[in-house]
Amino acid sequence: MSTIVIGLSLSFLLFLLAAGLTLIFGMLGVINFAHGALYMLGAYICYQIVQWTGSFWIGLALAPLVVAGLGAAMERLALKPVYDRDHVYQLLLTFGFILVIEEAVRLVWGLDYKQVPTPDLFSQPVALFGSQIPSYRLFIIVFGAVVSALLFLVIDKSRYGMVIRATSSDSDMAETLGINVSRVRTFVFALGSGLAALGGVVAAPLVPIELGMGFSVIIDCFVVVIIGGLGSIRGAIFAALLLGMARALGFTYAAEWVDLITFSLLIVTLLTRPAGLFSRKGRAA
Amino acid sequence: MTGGALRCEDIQVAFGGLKAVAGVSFAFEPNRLYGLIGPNGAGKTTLMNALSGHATLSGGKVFLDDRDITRLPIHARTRAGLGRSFQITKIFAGMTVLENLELGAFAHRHRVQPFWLPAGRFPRVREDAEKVLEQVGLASLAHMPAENLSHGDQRALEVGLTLLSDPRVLLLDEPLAGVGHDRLEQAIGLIRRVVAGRTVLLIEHNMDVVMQVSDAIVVMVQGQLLASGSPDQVKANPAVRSAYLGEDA
Amino acid sequence: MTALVLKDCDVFYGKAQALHGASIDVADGEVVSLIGRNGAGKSTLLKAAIGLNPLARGQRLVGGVDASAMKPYELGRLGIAFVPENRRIFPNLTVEENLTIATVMGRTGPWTLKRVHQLFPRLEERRLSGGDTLSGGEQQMLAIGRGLLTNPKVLLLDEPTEGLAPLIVESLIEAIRMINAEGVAILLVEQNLRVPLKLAQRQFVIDNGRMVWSGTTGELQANRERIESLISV
Amino acid sequence: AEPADFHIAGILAFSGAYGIIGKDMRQGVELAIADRGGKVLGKPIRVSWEDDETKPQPAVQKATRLLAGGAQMIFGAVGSASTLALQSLADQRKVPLLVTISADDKITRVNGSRYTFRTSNTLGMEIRMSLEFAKVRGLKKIYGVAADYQATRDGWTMFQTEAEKLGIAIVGIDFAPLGNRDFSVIVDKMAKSDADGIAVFVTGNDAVTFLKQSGQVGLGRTKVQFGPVLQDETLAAAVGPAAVGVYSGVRYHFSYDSPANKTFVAAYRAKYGEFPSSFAGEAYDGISWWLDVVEATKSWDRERWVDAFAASTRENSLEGRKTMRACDHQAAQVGLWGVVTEGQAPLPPLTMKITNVFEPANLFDTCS
Amino acid sequence: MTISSRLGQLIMAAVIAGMILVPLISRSEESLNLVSLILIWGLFAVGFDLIFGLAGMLSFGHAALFGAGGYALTLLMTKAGLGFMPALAGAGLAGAAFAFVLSILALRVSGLFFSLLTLALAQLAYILASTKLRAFTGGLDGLPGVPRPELFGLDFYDNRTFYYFLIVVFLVGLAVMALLRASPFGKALRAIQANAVRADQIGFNVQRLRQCAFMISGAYAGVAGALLASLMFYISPQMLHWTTSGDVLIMTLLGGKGTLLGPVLGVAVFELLKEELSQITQHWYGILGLIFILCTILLPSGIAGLFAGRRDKGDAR
Ligand SMILES: Nc1ncnc2c1ncn2[C@@H]1O[C@H](COP(=O)(O)OP(=O)(O)OP(=O)(O)O)[C@@H](O)[C@H]1O
Ligand SMILES: Nc1ncnc2c1ncn2[C@@H]1O[C@H](COP(=O)(O)OP(=O)(O)OP(=O)(O)O)[C@@H](O)[C@H]1O
Ligand SMILES: [Mg+2]
Ligand SMILES: [Mg+2]
Repeated sequence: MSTIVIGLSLSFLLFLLAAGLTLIFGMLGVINFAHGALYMLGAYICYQIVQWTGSFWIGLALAPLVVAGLGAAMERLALKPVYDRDHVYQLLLTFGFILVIEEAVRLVWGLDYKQVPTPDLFSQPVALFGSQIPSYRLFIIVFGAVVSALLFLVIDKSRYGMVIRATSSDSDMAETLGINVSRVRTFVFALGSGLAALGGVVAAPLVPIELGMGFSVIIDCFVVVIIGGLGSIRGAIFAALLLGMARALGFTYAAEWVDLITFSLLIVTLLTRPAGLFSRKGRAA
Repeated sequence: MTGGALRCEDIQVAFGGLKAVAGVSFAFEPNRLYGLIGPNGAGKTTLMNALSGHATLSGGKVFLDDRDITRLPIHARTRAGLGRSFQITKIFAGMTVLENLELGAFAHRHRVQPFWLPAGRFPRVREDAEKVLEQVGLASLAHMPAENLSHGDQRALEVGLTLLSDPRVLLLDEPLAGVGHDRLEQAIGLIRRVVAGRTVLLIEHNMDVVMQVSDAIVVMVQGQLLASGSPDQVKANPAVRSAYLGEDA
Repeated sequence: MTALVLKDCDVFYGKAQALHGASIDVADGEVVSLIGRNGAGKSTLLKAAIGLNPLARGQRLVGGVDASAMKPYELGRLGIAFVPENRRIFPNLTVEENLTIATVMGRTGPWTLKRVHQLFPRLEERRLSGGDTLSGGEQQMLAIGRGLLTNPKVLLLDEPTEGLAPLIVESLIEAIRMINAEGVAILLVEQNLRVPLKLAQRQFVIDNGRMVWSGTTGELQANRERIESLISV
Repeated sequence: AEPADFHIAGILAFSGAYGIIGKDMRQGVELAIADRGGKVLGKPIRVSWEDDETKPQPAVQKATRLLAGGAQMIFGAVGSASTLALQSLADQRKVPLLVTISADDKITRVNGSRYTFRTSNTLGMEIRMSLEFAKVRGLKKIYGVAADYQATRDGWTMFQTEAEKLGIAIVGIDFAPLGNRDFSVIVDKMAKSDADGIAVFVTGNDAVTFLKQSGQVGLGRTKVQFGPVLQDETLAAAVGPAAVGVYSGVRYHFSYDSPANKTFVAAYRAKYGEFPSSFAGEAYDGISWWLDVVEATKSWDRERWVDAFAASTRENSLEGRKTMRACDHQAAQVGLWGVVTEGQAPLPPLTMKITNVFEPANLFDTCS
Repeated sequence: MTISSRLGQLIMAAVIAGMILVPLISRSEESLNLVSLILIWGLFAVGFDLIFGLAGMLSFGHAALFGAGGYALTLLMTKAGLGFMPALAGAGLAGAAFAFVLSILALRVSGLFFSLLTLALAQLAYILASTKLRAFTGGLDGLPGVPRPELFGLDFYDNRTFYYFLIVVFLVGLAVMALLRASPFGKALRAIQANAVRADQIGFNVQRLRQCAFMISGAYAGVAGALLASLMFYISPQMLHWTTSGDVLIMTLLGGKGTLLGPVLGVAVFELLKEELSQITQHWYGILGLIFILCTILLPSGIAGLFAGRRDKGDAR
């Protein structure tokens, strides 16, 4: 039982990490390699806010906003001029972002480890199913569920989502329908960046805060995004659950095989449903 | 050259719950031009996709000259003599019109693409391409990047690419759509000329043209054959009139 | 009052000039048609009207007001609707979403989802299918329906009958008459001359990016041979 | 002809997983050089610092370049993988390689590299310390977690064998992927087990992650957490309060009571305004020893330096007496063991307190 | 091809030739090392661009092919006792063979999914190499002591001699690639990138062509990986990590994809920048990032675009 609860917490953590990536990927067609760097930045800014105010919750509220603002600026200044070009050039661009963000973090906070303590409210474990479950994990489950539900409603179900998807596939046509495409794009990139930072903030009490932290999560994020089907929030939720549970079970019975399990799962998915679990096929001719 | 015989047996193509083609059997006899007509969404393109290998069949068989080609991949069908054009234009963007056509010629002339000589050293390929360029009326645009062509010119290139494989059975999906009023006569002329000695299946909504060029007409409605016969027979068929042509046709 | 005016417009693709000082005007409640051979610049002119092709020189007036510098989305909100030649359906939206997206900018009027469904019953049957699974003709219906749902003041139609079955063409012609009767100005590009001759009050002929003739439909019919010689090879 | 200066190729990690370590080591080395007036053999000492990004490939690449430019020796690297990679380059080019941090036992081995010397701890001796600690502490049942990495796996095997010989039961072991970010399932298994000791054979980021997450269920309240390189002041700062009470081997500590160390700590604090980390201390200690030996040879012949260093003993090292073993070029030395405690200013808020000092005889196999 | 773009090619070739020959003039060992690296990575990038720039297949699995070559050389020489040249050929074969295996799985999908699947497969190979296959790969610590050639009684442990050897291999590789790209085979690959459905329809065996290209590209990667291991005397699974695939992609994009010499130029600029910037400033990392960003915005078709009169024809949108 406790494995399931822990598995759920792993799942929703994974979802929070990957949500921003899948959003930007699916909605703008941009593979944002800088996602991990924005995640790291979120954690660092949260650390700074905790230093100033002593409150994790203010960090949780503000850090994503700050990073979203930065995302908006990045989109306006750098991404906007290259939308019309082959998508692969965006890889070079987002790769550049990583280096610049990392350099900035190094300049501001230096190389040494930072830490964000578990918020007091959730610092004690709770007894559940014969295990001591960290209450912060329970918080992650609830918070992750709320965020995923919100995103699902906004992106997959609402008019905004429709507008965003239309913009991503044919921006010129969308524009003739009265949609301010450049604003939509900025908004999506900002939202995606903010979500990346949100992931960083939520993970901050669990992991060391250091320069490499973003780099190490990016592959996990990709796995979730791929299994779920690019850009599908529903898919990302499902994939995160699948993966979280698989990892929890993996750690229980064969910890050293966990990474292999993860990638095998990914490969099996791609071979059976190449476009991810929640994908739809168009026509070829 | 003689056209091939194309036969389909109980072809079915389904997309989820939708039966786009629901059991079509028909034998296309060699050296005849068949007009395929029917309302929008009747399954004409899908039937053509089934014949050319672009759709996955949920049932049925396709024969070319009595050879079962149901499982043959697309390129192999082309090599076996089956050519087609697409309703939604598919050309090689980023290359000039001439390069587009040269590629068609390379694909046709070489089973294994030569990798030991520069592509410029194949004069016959160039000749083939230039001949078709002339035929479809794009000679003056030979060096224009294909994606910069106007819609109508792209449609012409689309047909040109199909001709290069010199198919015995030719499937044409609305080749005349988008072709300018002024060029229509010329295009009909082209069709008349190239169909000689081939078996042709032509989808077209311009009734004047279809009635004029077809030896026989096949009518599809809701995934099934509604009628077939000579143009006059079909024109007179009341079921066809109400489903497709309208009363004043 | 003129709904839409393009005056002395130059348009370039890279270095190549596609329009040379072309002018056209559509009055309120009028149907105007633009004809010319393949590659003459018809689509280019429509795209210039909706702002997708920037004007290197010249003016665009909407309802008498200068809109030369406006972006496509501003023109769209002003009530100009565009039905493009290659349909440009949003592949990742369902059929119904492809229609409702036209309503997000908030223009209301006589056109509703229901009415579009009446015009093209096929679209109702395929409501929940992905936009990119439709047949060519169905996509054409969808593109037209989408344009109508913006409840435009000016409707730009680029070869709207391409790929449509004869019966549907008839109902489309009826629909265009009806829309026009409701006061919408229409700029129509068609290859099939039958349609513009039926519908349009005035005709413009373009060749090589230049307007070479304009006049009423009656005048066109009177001078048909001369005009056909203008636009054929 | 004598070269114009004594050129050292300093290959350290200034970015990547161990990026934080490079800076401290550099400070230690620069203090050591300043202490001797910046000279050896009468020539100025010049160090070219290069960042290997904690990866072997750049390490080799940059060292190759510096050696091509005439460097007389290599100092570094940080990560064991980088160091192992540098070894074959050093042998190839016949230049000395001085290691003061990488702990993989393979680096110094009998009949190993003639040109490589290590003045700092080996992982093996730190694992022995863990064992000694388990014994002294009277632990009965141990649950372990180790990184899925050759050196830690070998270390664990040795630990398990020796522990079982001592009558300590091993009730569980999990090998977690290197760079693992979630230990919660493993922590849960540990919490449910009846172990009284938790042996943590991971280090760096993984150690921080483990302790943060085990802290959230209060694992340390009922069981003793310890490991060979589990904590120091830097890592404890990253863990936060949950680090208190965790035991770990300590490579070097500023509180160690020796005259040389007192002087060094004072000088270091005066220069950099902080306590020297174990990386700074080990680097200072190693390079000072090496330069003294080089000075004593009065020669520019690298072979002479190598021979001399292989036979040297340093009586007044920061950690007392250190002996360079000619058989494997590993410095035999005492082993420090400590626990994380809350520190009073000017000490860091979380600071190691040395609880045990183990004698070299218990930590090193004899070699011939 | 226009006259001006041909001139551009010439200038570009001259620039690269100049760069490669610098060590002859400067006699500095440092530039020797740098240029050796450029030659090896250049070979890798040239092979990579065959499928990326021409066929439009973005492989994120090239790290595995690169690593496979490196390990093949190392193991063939140290364990099987082969000579250097046979082992180098073996490395090329290993790269091609590994590409073949990858292609069986990855070519079932196309576009972005191809990239993702190759990424996943290569990461799997990386994880296996660094954990489960320690006995062969040395685990994360890698294997030091990768040998160099012993040919014609020359001392290839001398960096200069090895550099001459690299030049020969590089030029042969470049010439072969130039021919491949200009041949009908190369044209067919471009066609596949431009419109795979149409290419299939006119009779190209698209899957087969893709597979061939992938294997050729794999052979280049394998040889380059082997040479790098030999240059460094060292190999580790780090070579198989996805970041290696990322590096070669970045270099290719920087230089200009879809051109013969662009990728080489990209490699050279990338390595030079890294080398020079890191000597000038501690903040080279961030500056490099800024340069990438500016290059993307200002140079629509990479550095090679500066030399070409117009957009490379194969560089389709
Ligand atoms: N890949 C697909 N997925 C789902 N539905 C499809 C797919 N391809 C075709 N359809 C549906 O099958 C039906 C038949 O389509 P098809 O393209 O064959 O029509 P058509 O007869 O060619 O019509 P048109 O004259 O408009 O081109 C249409 O309703 C279409 O929406
Ligand atoms: N994206 C583009 N880039 C460069 N040139 C273009 C582009 N689009 C069109 N052109 C050129 O502009 C000219 C006018 O094209 P346009 O599409 O306006 O023609 P059209 O009159 O609509 O023809 P059709 O009847 O074939 O649709 C043509 O010469 C065409 O080649
Ligand atoms: Mg059709
Ligand atoms: Mg047009």
